Amino acid sequence: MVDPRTTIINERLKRISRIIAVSSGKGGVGKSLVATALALTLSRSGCKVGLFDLDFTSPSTHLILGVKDAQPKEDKGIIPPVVNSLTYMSLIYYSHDQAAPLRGIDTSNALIELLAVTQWGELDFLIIDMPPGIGDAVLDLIRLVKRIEFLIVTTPSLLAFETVRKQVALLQSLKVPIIGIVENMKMTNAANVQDETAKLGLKFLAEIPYDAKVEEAIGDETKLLGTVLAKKIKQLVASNAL
Amino acid sequence: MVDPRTTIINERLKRISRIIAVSSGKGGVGKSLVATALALTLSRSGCKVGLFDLDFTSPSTHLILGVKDAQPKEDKGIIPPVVNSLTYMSLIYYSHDQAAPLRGIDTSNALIELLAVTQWGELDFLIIDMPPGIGDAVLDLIRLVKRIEFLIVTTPSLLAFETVRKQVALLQSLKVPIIGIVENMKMTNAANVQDETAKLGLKFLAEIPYDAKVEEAIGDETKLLGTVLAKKIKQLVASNAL
Amino acid sequence: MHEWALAEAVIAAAQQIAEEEKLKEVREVTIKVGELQGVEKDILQFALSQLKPANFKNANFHITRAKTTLKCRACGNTWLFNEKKLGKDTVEAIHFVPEVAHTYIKCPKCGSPDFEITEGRGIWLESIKGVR
Amino acid sequence: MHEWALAEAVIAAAQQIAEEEKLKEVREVTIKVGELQGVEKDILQFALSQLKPANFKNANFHITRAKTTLKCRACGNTWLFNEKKLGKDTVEAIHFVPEVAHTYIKCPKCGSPDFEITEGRGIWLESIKGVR
Ligand SMILES: Nc1ncnc2c1ncn2[C@@H]1O[C@H](COP(=O)(O)OP(=O)(O)O)[C@@H](O)[C@H]1O
Ligand SMILES: Nc1ncnc2c1ncn2[C@@H]1O[C@H](COP(=O)(O)OP(=O)(O)O)[C@@H](O)[C@H]1O
Ligand SMILES: [Mg+2]
Ligand SMILES: [Mg+2]
Ligand SMILES: [Mg+2]
Ligand SMILES: [Mg+2]
Ligand code: NI
Ligand code: NI
Ligand SMILES: [Zn+2]
Ligand SMILES: [Zn+2]
Repeated sequence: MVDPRTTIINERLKRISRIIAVSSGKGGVGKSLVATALALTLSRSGCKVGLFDLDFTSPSTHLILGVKDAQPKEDKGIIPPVVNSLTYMSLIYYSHDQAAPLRGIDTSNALIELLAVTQWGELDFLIIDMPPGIGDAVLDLIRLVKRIEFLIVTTPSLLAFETVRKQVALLQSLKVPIIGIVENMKMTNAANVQDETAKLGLKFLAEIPYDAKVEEAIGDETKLLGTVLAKKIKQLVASNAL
Repeated sequence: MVDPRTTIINERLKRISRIIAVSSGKGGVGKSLVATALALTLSRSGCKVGLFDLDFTSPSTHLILGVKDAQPKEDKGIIPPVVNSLTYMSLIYYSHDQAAPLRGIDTSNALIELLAVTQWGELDFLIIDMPPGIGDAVLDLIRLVKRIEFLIVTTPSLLAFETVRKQVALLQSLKVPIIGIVENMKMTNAANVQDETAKLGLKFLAEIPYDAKVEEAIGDETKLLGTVLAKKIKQLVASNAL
Repeated sequence: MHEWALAEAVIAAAQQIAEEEKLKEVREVTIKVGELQGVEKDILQFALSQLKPANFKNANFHITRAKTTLKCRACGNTWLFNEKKLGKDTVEAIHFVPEVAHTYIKCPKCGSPDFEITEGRGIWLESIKGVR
Repeated sequence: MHEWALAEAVIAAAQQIAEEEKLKEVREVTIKVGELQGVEKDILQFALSQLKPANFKNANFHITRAKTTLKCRACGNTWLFNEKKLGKDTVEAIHFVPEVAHTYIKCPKCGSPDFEITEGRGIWLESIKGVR
């Protein structure tokens, strides 16, 4: 008995130039906001961009984008709708606003299913918003998506950085490319994370201050692109550090 | 072939008066800090308290407590060491400061193993620091620990509260007791979470302001107990709302 | 019609096995589709016939259907999935991602959504026959 | 010596099955211990003999050891666990919580810690015989 789905995944993704998982060992560091702002910014800069919400048990990007009643089309696979100029995929099309109490094995299966049947078409970037931690979703992307790259988000907190350190060790030992580290929700100008990032041999991509306007911007693309968070992401994109 | 471990779990926990999982659909809302402060406060108030870190892939409570080189004893099971007056259990005794890249099935197995062999002794409270989300750890506690109660942590953010709403729906549908909701890292005095908590038929337990001193207090019990966060938890304990 | 994407996966996997087993020509491919996902046999059969590569031109695709067995992790109860008890939208959602069953289906005995799909989830390649 | 706690679990589970199967007396309990966890057979045997409830007084405990097979999810490689390749502390950590194997062991072919413990993880109750 062979599961045929995994065989087709890299074929499905082959017309996508770069596949970036926005990830962190830690929850609540701003992965979803950074992933969404990054996707929108790349799209505004003229790229074709997809956004894939892989945080199945607590999806957030549909709230950040203010997705209303978009639904994929079925045609030789699943064709994700375009939402705010992004080719947007999320489990919420199927679980709606209800809880999806999935174990790791279910997360893994749902992820494989969506990678096997989603027709992304041609994209310059596919941005993947990851769940926290180094569990099934991270391990599956590493084993199944040949060209996966990680962009890691942390906060200045020791609690966040220590889990990021473990995640980096894991990725480096497997030679999985890490684009670099984004430090989010800075409130002071301590340089610890910057220093530690250098020690890990990684690029420090951006520091994003805590910005009270972020919360008001949830659900409103224009407001979101006006936040300091989005401006820092724009600088990152413009700097070609990606 | 029968896995004998699950049969003994409630026997192992029977001399514990109350078992409280500090949980949230969302990551980074302060579960670990609230769980640790709650455990320390209950202990200071004269109770015998255990703290069990169930966030196996990104454990934090050992950093918050500043655990150095405590190690369990082996005697008719595993006897957790007493750290800062808490009977303290964590996977870090075995994974040390290295990454534990566990899938859901591994998390589930490790959790069952530790519940089956840990000799907690007599406790008034066992506080469990949960990983984010509603995956294996939440589902296993619900099915295996008869007397489990949930204390739910959120932030004022819509992104946090919407996942909490889903978690509450799940727990309520299964008639799992929810002690109430703690709102952490408040920066304004909006009452949304309080209102929504009432609509869900739940007790609003505490609102904890954002407190820059929390970060400096990591690793130092005395400092931690001096934070506003700890003071709010003390009020909660004193109010008998638990 | 997303059956087409699944058919492509089946062909790709069968092709890979044919190469590993050094089959010059594939004659028979047996596929099991689980009731849970509700894959349409006719559509799948049609898609497979359209997608056949050269070394599959004489291949027959046998598609068998498997009942879906669900087993509750909370109480141990085992039961059969019955799509007639669900609304059309729910059946369609499960058709695309079988795991959302955990959102819509509860154990009939204890109400838990924490069940295992022990059999009949999605689509499986059961066997492949051919000549070297 | 945490084997004692595992022995208690075995007795509790065996007792539960005996009740379900209405056995008045249990005569034989077969237990499988996986190499990965490295449970000491003698200690387990001793603990079981000490913990026997009345209806187990004539029961024999057969303990068999199973090799541990690990299967890499990344590259498909299958290999046997060999504790001699690991340090004493690591073996002890895995003895308490076999899942920390993912911290210390990598697939010898591709280096991934993402493997399945397909056999020989911990302790299993294989069968129980008795009289009604
Ligand atoms: N730069 C920032 N300034 C202010 N709030 C932020 C910032 N980044 C994230 N947040 C807030 O922090 C919380 C966590 O962000 P989120 O993107 O959901 O993190 P994750 O996806 O890592 O869980 C949200 O409530 C969000 O509104
Ligand atoms: N009341 C608070 N004031 C300031 N910072 C806080 C507060 N509560 C938590 N934090 C910080 O927020 C981050 C997340 O807290 P943590 O307890 O690790 O959350 P979780 O366990 O939910 O992931 C940590 O960096 C912590 O220092
Ligand atoms: Mg997120
Ligand atoms: Mg935590
Ligand atoms: Mg159908
Ligand atoms: Mg040994
Ligand atoms: Ni279809
Ligand atoms: Ni032992
Ligand atoms: Zn049930
Ligand atoms: Zn391998």
